[in-house]
Amino acid sequence: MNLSLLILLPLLTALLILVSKQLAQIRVIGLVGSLAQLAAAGWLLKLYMAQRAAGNAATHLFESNTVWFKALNINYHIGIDGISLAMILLTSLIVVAGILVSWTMEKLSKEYFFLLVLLSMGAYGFFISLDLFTLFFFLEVAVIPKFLLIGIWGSGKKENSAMKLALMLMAGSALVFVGLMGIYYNTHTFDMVEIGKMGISLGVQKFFFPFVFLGFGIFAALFPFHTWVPDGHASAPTAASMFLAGISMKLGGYGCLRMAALMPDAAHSYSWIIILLATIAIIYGAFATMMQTDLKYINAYSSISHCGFVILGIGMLNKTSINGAVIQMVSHGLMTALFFAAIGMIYSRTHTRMVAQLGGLLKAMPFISTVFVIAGLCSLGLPGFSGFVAEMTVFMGSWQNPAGVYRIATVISAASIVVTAVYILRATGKTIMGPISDEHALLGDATWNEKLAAGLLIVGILIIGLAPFLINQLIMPTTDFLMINIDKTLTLK
Amino acid sequence: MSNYLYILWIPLLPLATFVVLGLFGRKYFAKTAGIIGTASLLTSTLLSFVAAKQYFFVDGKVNGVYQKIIALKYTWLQFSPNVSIDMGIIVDPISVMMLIVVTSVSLMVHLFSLGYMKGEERFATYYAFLSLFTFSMLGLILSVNIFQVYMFWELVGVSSFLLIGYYFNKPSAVAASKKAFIVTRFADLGFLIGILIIGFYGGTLDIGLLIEKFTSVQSPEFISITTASFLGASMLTWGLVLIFMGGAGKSAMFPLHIWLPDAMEGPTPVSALIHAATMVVAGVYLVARLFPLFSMDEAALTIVTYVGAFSALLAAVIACTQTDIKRVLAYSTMSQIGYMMFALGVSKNGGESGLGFMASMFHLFTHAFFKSLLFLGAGSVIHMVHSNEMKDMGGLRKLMPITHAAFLIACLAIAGIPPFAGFFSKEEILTAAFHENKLIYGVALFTAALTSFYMFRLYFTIFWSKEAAAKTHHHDAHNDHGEGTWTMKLPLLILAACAVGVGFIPFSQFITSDGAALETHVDMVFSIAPVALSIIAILLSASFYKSHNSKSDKAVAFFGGFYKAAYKKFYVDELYLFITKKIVFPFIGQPIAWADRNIVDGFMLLLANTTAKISTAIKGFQSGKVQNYALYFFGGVLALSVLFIYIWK
Amino acid sequence: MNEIPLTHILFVSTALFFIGMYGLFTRRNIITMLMSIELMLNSVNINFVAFNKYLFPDKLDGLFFSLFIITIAAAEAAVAIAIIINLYRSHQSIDVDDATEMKF
Amino acid sequence: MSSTIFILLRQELLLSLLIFLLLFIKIGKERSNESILNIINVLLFINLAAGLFGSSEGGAFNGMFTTNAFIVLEKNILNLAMLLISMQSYAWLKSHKQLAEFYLLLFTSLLGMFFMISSGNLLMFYLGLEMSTIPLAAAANFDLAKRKSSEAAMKLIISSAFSSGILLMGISFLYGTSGTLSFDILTAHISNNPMQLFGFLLLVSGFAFKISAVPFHLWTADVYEGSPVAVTAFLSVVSKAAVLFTFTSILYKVFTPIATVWYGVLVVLSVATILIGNLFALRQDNFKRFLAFSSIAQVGFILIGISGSSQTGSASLVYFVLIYVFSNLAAFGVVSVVSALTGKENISDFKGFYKTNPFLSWVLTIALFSLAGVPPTAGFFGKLFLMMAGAAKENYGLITFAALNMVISFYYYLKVVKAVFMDENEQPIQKLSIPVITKFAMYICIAGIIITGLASMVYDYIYSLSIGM
Repeated sequence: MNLSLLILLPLLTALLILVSKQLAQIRVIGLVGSLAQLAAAGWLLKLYMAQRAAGNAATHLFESNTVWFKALNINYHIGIDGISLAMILLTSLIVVAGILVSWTMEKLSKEYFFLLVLLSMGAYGFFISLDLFTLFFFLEVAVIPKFLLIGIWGSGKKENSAMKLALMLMAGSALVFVGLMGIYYNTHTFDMVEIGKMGISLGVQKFFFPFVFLGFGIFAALFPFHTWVPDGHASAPTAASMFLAGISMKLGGYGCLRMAALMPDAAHSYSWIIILLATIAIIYGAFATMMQTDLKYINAYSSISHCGFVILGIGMLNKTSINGAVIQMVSHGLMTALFFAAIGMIYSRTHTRMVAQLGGLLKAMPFISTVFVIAGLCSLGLPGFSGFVAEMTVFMGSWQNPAGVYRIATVISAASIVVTAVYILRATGKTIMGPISDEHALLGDATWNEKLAAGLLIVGILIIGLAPFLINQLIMPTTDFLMINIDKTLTLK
Repeated sequence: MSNYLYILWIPLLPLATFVVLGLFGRKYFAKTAGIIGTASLLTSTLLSFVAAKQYFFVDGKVNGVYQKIIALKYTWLQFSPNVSIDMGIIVDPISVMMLIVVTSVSLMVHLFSLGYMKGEERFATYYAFLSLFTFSMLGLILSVNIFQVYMFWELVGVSSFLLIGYYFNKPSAVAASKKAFIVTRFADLGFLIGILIIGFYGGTLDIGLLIEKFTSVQSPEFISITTASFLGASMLTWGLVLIFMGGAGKSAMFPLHIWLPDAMEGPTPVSALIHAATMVVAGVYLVARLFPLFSMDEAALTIVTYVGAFSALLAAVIACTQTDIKRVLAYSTMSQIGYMMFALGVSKNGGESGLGFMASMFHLFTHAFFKSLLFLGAGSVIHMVHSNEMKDMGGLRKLMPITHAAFLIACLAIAGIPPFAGFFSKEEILTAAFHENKLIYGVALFTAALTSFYMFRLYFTIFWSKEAAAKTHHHDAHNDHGEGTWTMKLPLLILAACAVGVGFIPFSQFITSDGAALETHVDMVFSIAPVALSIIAILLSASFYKSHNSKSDKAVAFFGGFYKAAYKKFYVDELYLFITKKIVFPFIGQPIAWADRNIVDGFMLLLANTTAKISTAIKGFQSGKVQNYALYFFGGVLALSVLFIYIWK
Repeated sequence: MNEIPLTHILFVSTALFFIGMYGLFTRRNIITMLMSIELMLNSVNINFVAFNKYLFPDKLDGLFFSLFIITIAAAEAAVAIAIIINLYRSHQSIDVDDATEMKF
Repeated sequence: MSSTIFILLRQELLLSLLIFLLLFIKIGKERSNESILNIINVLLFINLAAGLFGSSEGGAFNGMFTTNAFIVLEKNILNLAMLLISMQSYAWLKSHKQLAEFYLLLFTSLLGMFFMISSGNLLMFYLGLEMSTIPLAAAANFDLAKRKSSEAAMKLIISSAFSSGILLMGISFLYGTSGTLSFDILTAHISNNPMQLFGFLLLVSGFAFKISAVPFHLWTADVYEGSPVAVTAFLSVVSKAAVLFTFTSILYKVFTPIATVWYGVLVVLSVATILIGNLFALRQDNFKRFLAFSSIAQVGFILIGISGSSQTGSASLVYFVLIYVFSNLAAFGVVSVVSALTGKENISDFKGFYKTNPFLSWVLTIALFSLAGVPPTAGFFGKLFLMMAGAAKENYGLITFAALNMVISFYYYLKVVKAVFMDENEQPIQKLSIPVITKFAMYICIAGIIITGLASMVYDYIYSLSIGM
């Protein structure tokens, strides 16, 4: 299967949306398009598994390499391995859900759906590209739609949030760019596979790793560059928050992982900083969440804490922990998207996100409340949901790190699950349980599209939560390969 | 030996019930949910009895020793080549015993709830949650892998959370459910880290393998874990103590017990199931399951012993002062579990010295029945009086004879009066304690006396002490559902029968630390002391509470401050509140939240603002005067010349 | 008669150049400023001629160059004067400080 | 022989022909502005087309005039820009009395630029330079009635006269030290003796003035603000591009021996230019002034690209200029339409613009994104390739600085987008009816912005023609 399809489908959808006229038409096109993406992703998974089963041990499947800018040795080199495939699946799932929850978007609906689809295109492109320049290209493609989505359709102090988000992310990609330049002029190629083969000299790695890692780290809400997350998520319209937390923060995590695999020596020598920052992010994010009163802020801050696990997993640099990081990315994507969807549903009915003003919603809207609770339980890592699998894998992995001091980091991070329980239960207890106010008692429950969206995400969460061996089966071989790369240099030193 | 595979259905049936009722309950089974739940559970109960029969009497025993049989094992999540979470079913004496306990008690509760919860709006949901709990509890006891234990452990916690918070629009219930979950969650943190430690050194998470590796003193794993130490204690101690912390959380051992009394906010049958018979003994079960490991580490066992003993005493004292009947029962539960704990603590692994282990399991077994009986009895009392407070009750023995009888039997059982079940199990415990540790024995004895005192205090105030009766009578005239439906009476009768009967089971033949049968004999001389004490205590409370008089008030006055402290549960709750509300929130949460807005984010803003400031500061550069432009031009020329002709050439 | 060394001439031209520049920086009247620019250009002319005459007498590049400079200076002046006239129309003055509407 | 000259100089000749034609039109019988404009645009199109056919290599007037495929390409780009400008200023010129003069001035200046680009000799270069500058000063004053216009013209003529004085001084020193004016011979004599260096630096400052690099940029903003939009567009795109082309080729061809020196000069200039340009652009409200400063910042990036002093460098320069033509002219197109029809030129006037004029808003937005260097617009590639060229010198401090400054520039471009899309406004600019031809021009620009970037053959083609040093 030609991977470019993953870019062409959204592109086509976007163009169709541009030419279509009224809302009904637009959203149908959007839905069909996103479903097509989902189907494509699913089909891709099937093919991928078939290939692997057939014993195709190549690191990347469905590879295709076409020269783009010949003069600069820039190639449109695409291909997927288990990790990117997992990300692609995540993206496609969230896109469908996002389209569904914004079904009744009246204001400038054409532009809205257009931008959503564009954003998804950027994500797909990012995940499939094996050429650093292409990677960077798609990374930035995904930035501007966010700005517009938040700025135009957002709520609260949307302009500032949009500006802050755009600028911080741009700063991130600026750093990434410098790093890429460094890599390019020391290897004379942007091709990740080739670079992986030839390796980069230690000095170069040491100098440029901080650039790229920090750059991608900003996308992944690495402490202390996470401040765009709360405002951005809180101001964004529902679908946009879902995309932001569900997809675009994953761009960062994915990038960090790739960079760590690309410059393993540097990753090893800087791992203590990474772990430190991640640990701070985890516990700090958790405590900050505990103090929030706005549902969206609660989820945004908890995202900081959860993405900390991703970084932690990467920083620990062993197979299990990296597995955990990847699972956590997928899991957090689904979970947080679900959470934002639920919050959006509540907000669209009650017109408030303030915990204090809500209560007893379970009486009025049982379905939405159940969704909310499920999202909450998943985020506090309840067995049976994806969160548990991810976090436990990270813990197991990070405990295996030979350096004993890092166990302290692990313990601290593990402690965050208690804090998580506190704020999740606080939010649930105040909004879902307790006495309900009279005007809320009359509100209706979820509509079919919302139910469908939530259902999709929950299914995703449950699949990982109940049958983690499936996703493991997908990711493991890839991590194995990454580890070969990472450990090799360890012995070499 | 996979001919135990059918055991798989025992947990799966409740799970299926949960899924069905959870998804379609509200719509389709609003009325019939109870029947469905009970039916499916009845099946599992029968299955577990079949399993017990097969195991204990057919093929469990191989040359005199009951085997640990792994009926099923499936790798659920692979961490690394030999570290993985496996889902499986272990069949060994304690797990089978627990199967019996859980399913039958749960069945009783299901039955009882049919009447008790009749007409509830979320009837189906209630049964869904009950099934979820039963499933998780069964999964927990069948675990082969320590991480499997942890998972079901969490699930048990959450289902208890859901059931406590069943009356979700009652703030106190919500608060209680939150408290229960968070406290146990905190304990589970310890459990998790313990698992990480043990799993790391053991190189596996499989309980069987762990035991294998850590019980042989020469094995490299054992050496490495005992040599590695942190803050003076060996890693083994750390691991086990942390795991025990998890157990203490679930089993409401001091100081993690504070959630249990509040948990009584849930529907009474739930309390009977979760907070009396099954979930709260999970901690005991955990220690028992890992007992071979614990037995390798003296320090850990000592901690278990003293925590257990202290909790038993403390709870008993507090129980004497409470006025809410369910809270009294809750504290008695705590104290009984304390018994089980220290019984384990004083035990050794295998042989004669393994008596404590067997005693603890025995007590767990008997306690399950009479305690759930007590709760159900209390349930039907509350059902009638519509209040938990003792003062609203009295003289009910005429109105509800069956309940009265059942309750009396239960009280006698828990007080350890022969020939009731409690007597036998408690006897074994006392014997074990007597042989191992006199101090503990003393505590146990005193606690036993206290137990019978407060239990009969309860009994008399509910069923005798006259004049409140009139009020109730009158009150009762209006709603004459007497003792409720037969579905509510039947469980009482069955459990009562158990409370009398189970004591005669030759328990030591079946369940011992090493699986080999253990000869125990009830020593009449030895039993004199405890029995006598209990009887004295009963008479005392009779004189206090049988008929309303001022003796009790005198006693209160006599104890004064101590009574007050006990009544206030020794201010442990307040301490916790102080730590969270006065320390964690204002000194950790607030500052971080503030710092994030004002320092971290403020820094970013500062960057932006300084840029803006600079740009305004230098705007004079563009003065609009063409001559200045020319001047700057020339300045530029000079600067370049100086730089590149004299400095950088 | 001994001829004047190149340096003297260069000195003159340089002096002239900076006099012109000084005039440009200080005078307020735009016409005068224009004149001082002419001075600068002329100093350049002197340079060219001098270099040509002293160093490279065999070719006439410098000479031609100065010729062109003169012509272009004339053209420049023409346009400039036109603009200044228009400026006077709109501002009623040819003081450079009156034409500082656009700034910052 | 003579025929070859006609081929070599075909673009110049065509342009001179145009100029004469304009004179005839002027003295001929009265025609309606529309018809004249249409004729001119058609002619311009022919002029552009003519350049595209058949490249030619060689020199004329014994080396004074040299040309090759690359230079032809550069001239074509200028022609294209000229065509676009004239199409976009349709609305403004339609009602203008002296449109013939307007075109006369611009064409003359363009002709001057052509000669400057293909000059093989300092004298020729000087002539071309002046020929391109002086008419512009007049054109800047084209709104005779407006105070600002004449002020702008005055500032332009005075400061450019001053700069050419400096430039000439530099040339004279070069001549004095080498004894020649022709580039080929000059190269041999270039060394770093102080006098020559001084001459070189004076020359560079002359260039820096024309491309408005800091600190020689101060005239830019005022002139841009004052002059009519069309002239501003011409200044900011065409004249700047022409000078940049010349500057690069002279640096690469002539001053090769002192490459290290001018690398340093370029670094210093670019750092100053990017920083100051950005800082000033932050505060602007007048759209033309804003674009002026933003274009100053752009020049800073261009200088980084040039400093790479490789084939990539010159290729990226031309590539970027091509993109810059599209994006900047798209922006100016919108501004010129708006100012021609409503007289509003302030960013604050554009609040709520999207509600009334979605098409123009999108054009403006895409243009600004391209200027900011956001994918998938071509600006992204342009800017990145410039930086890549600069990074070839492995001077990562510079690259980091530039990359971070991109963030600042991002801020002010997004501020405009924010105004257009997000800000509320009681009386936004009313719905405008855009002349078809202008709309067409905008479509061309948008197409250019999209295609030039994604279709790599454009860059590869330019690269194949370009020469390093």
